[in-house]
Amino acid sequence: MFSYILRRLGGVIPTLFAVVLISFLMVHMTPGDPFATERALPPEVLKQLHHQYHLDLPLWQQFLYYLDDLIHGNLGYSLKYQGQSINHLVFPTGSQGGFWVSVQLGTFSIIIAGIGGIILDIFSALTKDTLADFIDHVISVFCMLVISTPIVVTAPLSVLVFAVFLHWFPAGGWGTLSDLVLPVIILSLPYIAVITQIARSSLIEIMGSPFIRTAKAKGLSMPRLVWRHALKPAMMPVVSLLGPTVAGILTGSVVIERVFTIPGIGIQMVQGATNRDYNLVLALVIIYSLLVIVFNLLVDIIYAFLDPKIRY
Amino acid sequence: MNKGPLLSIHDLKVHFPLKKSWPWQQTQYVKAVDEVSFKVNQGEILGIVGESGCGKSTLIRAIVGLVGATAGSVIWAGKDLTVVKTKKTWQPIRKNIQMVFQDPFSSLNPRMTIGNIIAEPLLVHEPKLSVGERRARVEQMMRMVGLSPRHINRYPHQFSGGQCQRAGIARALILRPSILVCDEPVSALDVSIQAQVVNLLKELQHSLGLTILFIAHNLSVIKHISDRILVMYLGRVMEVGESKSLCDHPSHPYTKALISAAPLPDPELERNKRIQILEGDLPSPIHPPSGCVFHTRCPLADSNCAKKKPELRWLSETREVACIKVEEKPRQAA
Amino acid sequence: MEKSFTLRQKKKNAYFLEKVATNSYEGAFKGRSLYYDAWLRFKKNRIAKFSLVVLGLIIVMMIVLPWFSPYTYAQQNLLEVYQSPSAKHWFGTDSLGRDIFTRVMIGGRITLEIGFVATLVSVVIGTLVGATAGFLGGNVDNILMRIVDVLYGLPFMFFAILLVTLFGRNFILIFIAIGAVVWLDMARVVRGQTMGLKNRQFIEAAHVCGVKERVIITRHIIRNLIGIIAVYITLTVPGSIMIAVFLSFLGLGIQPPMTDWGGLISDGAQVIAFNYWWLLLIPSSFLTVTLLCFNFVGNGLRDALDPREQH
Amino acid sequence: MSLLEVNNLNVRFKTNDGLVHAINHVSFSLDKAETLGVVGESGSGKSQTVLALMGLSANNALVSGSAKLDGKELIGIPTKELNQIRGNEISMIFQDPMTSLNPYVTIETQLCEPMMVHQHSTKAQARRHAIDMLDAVRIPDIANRIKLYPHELSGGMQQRVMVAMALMCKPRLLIADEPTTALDVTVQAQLLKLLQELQDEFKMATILITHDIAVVAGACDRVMVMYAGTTVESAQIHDLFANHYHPYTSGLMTATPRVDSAQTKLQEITGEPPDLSHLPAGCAFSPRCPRATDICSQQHPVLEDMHDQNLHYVACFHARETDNKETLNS
Repeated sequence: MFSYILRRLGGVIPTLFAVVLISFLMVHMTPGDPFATERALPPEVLKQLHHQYHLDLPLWQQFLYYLDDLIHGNLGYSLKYQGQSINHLVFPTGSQGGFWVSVQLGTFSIIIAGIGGIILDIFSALTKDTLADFIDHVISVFCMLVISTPIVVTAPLSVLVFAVFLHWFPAGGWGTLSDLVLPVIILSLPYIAVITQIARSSLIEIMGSPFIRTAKAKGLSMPRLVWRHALKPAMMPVVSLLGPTVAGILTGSVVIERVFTIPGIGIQMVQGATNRDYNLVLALVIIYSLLVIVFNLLVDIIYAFLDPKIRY
Repeated sequence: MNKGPLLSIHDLKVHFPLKKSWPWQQTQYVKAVDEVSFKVNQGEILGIVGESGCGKSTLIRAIVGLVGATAGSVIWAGKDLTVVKTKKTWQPIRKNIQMVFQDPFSSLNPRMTIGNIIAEPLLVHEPKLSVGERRARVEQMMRMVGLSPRHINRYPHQFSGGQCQRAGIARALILRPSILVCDEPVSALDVSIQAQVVNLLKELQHSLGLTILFIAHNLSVIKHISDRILVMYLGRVMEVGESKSLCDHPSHPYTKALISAAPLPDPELERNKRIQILEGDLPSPIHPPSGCVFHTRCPLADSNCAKKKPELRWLSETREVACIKVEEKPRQAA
Repeated sequence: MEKSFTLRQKKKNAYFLEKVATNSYEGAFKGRSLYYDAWLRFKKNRIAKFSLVVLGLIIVMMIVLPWFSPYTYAQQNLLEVYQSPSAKHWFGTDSLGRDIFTRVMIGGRITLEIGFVATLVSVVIGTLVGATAGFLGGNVDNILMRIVDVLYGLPFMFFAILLVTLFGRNFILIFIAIGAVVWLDMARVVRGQTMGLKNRQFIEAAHVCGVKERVIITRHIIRNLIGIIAVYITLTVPGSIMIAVFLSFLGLGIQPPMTDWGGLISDGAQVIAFNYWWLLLIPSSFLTVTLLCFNFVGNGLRDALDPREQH
Repeated sequence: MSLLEVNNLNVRFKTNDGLVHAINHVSFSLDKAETLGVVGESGSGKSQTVLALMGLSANNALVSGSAKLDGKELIGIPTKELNQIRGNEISMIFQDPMTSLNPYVTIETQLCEPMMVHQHSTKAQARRHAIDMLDAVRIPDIANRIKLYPHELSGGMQQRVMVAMALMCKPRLLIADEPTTALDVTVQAQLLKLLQELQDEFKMATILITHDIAVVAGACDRVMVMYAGTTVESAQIHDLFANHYHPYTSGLMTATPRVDSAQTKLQEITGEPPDLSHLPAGCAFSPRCPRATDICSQQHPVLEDMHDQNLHYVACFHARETDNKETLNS
């Protein structure tokens, strides 16, 4: 097991390196000078700036400088807000927003998606082909509907219904618990549906497997059967789905932050993109990738722990 | 029927490398087939019997070229099949060595009609045939294996397992090969259907003068169909002999155990016979036991068995055995 | 005695075959291929059939209706801003007095185009990579799948945003960004199926018959892959549309005044506080109905091709 | 009074292609400590019969009829009541040990479960008993193996674990559904011997299901032959092998190759088993039967006792006519 974790860790480093390299190259291959913006700067100032940002060096040396900065936790300087370090934007002092806001939003959503999905799938799978068949049907239709409605639609729609018409929740902002409700539910909704669908078919398959028949033949009660024998194997596909779910929720959080005006890094990403603030977008891409990669690694390790057949 | 060997296999080895978890580890090999030598005579049915994991499937896959041999040779018509590399030189060999597979459903492409499946070898080897001629050949073949030619446009899922196996046999025989290799063709079938297929193969062997290599894990089936039997254990040959004499008077302790374990459909005999129970499990083919691979489970084994690999040696004119504990003369009495 | 008995049995056998042949309840000797069976099953699925019809209607609408509209998508009329739906403007107007009906139709064209083209690109790349990896196996498979795994572990949407940041909003870039995301799924699925097929004995049988590698791929592998590829095409189109809509919503997609559904929804979302509901609801409903239909058709196809899933 | 009485058991499956008649009017009884062999080819309903007894039929099955264990009805009772019987008074071993054991749960937990559920024993008690049982099924090195997962054992060992698990609560009836089909012959011999020894030791009745009539010959007291969901013949073991009256039974005997016979040609049964959703009118075996006459394709034969005392039942219109000839031939 230790060797397995080590090997997976070894796999993460080249991936991360590739991410940094590719995005760095993309940024630096773009034609044009980042400082050649609206007003022309005097040549000596430009030279001074170029020197400050190592832009006068060959590309590979620039990359090494960048890498060195990254390793020391320095994300570089914003081009739009000149002189401001990106660290300061992403990890602001005090609770003004940034990285931790986005992480909170994502974490809550993942938890809700996981719990909601598993509960719905158990109801759905166990009522299939029984007298309470309608529960399965309702859940299936719900899933289909939710999966087919992008977050881009549900987020503004929920504001329209629950904030503008009903005044149940605030239309935006961050800080209080009621601020959290709509964004977290809307963000987790599609993943509740995806998890339900996957887990439902997996649970149905497991419930029909020979080893469940054996357990039934031992005279186990239904709750014990599901809890002790069926749930763990049925959840394995869900665990392997968690990686893509995290990536999806992080992506979705960009939309959510925009619609609900939540001061996370998603909104900075969009602003950076519209302002063509390369350095900021580059830094945020690296942060997001790091989050996804680390989470995928965790998921892999959890999977290996859960599956007795994986013994490295 | 002894017209000399048609196919001879010398010291054939098939080893599969195992996946390494670290690059600096030494590669380990699964020794699926290890130093196997035997001859197949013209016009005979040679049965190869052994339990799962004994390498019998790998052995015949190496013979037909589906699996590369690690060492050794397979000589057919003066050519060594293990060194034939190019497609061109393979084609005439392919035409003469055909194969029937174990799973009747999986061995037929579910998207093709039975007619097209049976005709496929013709497309490759006799591309000049007209559509009508090809159809006539297919229909004739279908009749020969007991399928109604009226079903030529049906798909495999519209047939039963036994019928699919007949189609598999038709496909293998449409080129009129001289050697037919059968990989457990009846193990997926019910007893009544199994008897049909076994009889069909025997009849076809008679009427077409085929040489058949027949694999099964069921010794009773093997005994019924084959002229000679080869017994394998853990990638090695234990005993080779004439079918009837081998089953009635086995020499090798493993053959004895196999025969005693085969249940008899007769309550009196079955209850009174002495079963040679083999203790323990099959050893791993990655680290086979030293010396004789069977010594860990052999009732006769002593310290010598673990030291030296027993060679396959002639016991009598028709019997070869790989065991140092067996005396020269098999007891031919009874 | 024994001989006569076997003869009798032979006769019986022949008789039996004839009897089975004549009694066959599946309509005589016509072969029914698995694809035909699947089509029959699909036709029995009412939701999927209905969705297919609705989808056809939507596509025809998008193509035909803009020709008959008296407005163009960019035509502004500052005297008629924020008009709710009426006889004159079926779907109302927006902040610049543009006719929403025309814009929804034109935007739909763009959205569907993006969906189909991106799917086509991803199917070609995904199938090639997946089939190659699955069929060749070994090191080729290892390398290709390592690449796919690495790409899979990345939040691709953010790279798409980076791309747009660097090169500006560009139609082709959007295709590339979307294609890059969706081909991975395709490649994985096709590889898995190919590996499964490769282990089936009919492939071994074809090798033993001396069938050429190229023919094995076309005759045996591709023919068995068509079903799963069809399913994935219908499921990839809505996936690509979702990504396109996402980018447009963030203002990183199509440039105004041209628009797509994502852009329209984004416009609508910005004014929800003022209760201009039609600006949000109408494009949203078109988008959702289209995606729903694609998903229903895709699931219907999958159930039809894989009868185990049913019941 | 016999331990198990099965009366007119029927199982139908609702499918898209109509009703599948998996079991039709099956009746049999089983005495204490008796071994009944059920023989038949795939689709003959032998497994479905016992699954119906255990309440394990698939969701789309319609089960009717009666099965009484010591006078207590098993068919149609609530799952809760059934759960007190299965695993406790009746237990079952399945065909493929690899898939029949839960790959995610240790052997120890799976073994202890029946005792903890039915006898409310503590984990420690159950574990002690589990170790005794593993010893009884002759698994070497038990202490080190009890914490393993099923895939870490060989097929033969897995099947022994299944047997140990089935015997945890000392059941009165053990049902073994093709317990050796997935195993090699030498392992099969080990396991059959073990089962016999355990049966003597635990004094339980056994139903042994198999497709191999030769397995039955060694292990059973009585045999029931099934074809297309019906019982075609049922008799004491020695009686059946000496005189079989049903042409299907004779066909099975002659079609089974034997390692000790000199004969090289197998007698085959022509044709194919019928489609269970389109059973032929009359006797299901009639299309393949060498003795079939008009009556066979029109009426269902019923099980009749051939001799008055020795309980040899046959369902064939021509059973008596061929009585002498068959006896002479075999």
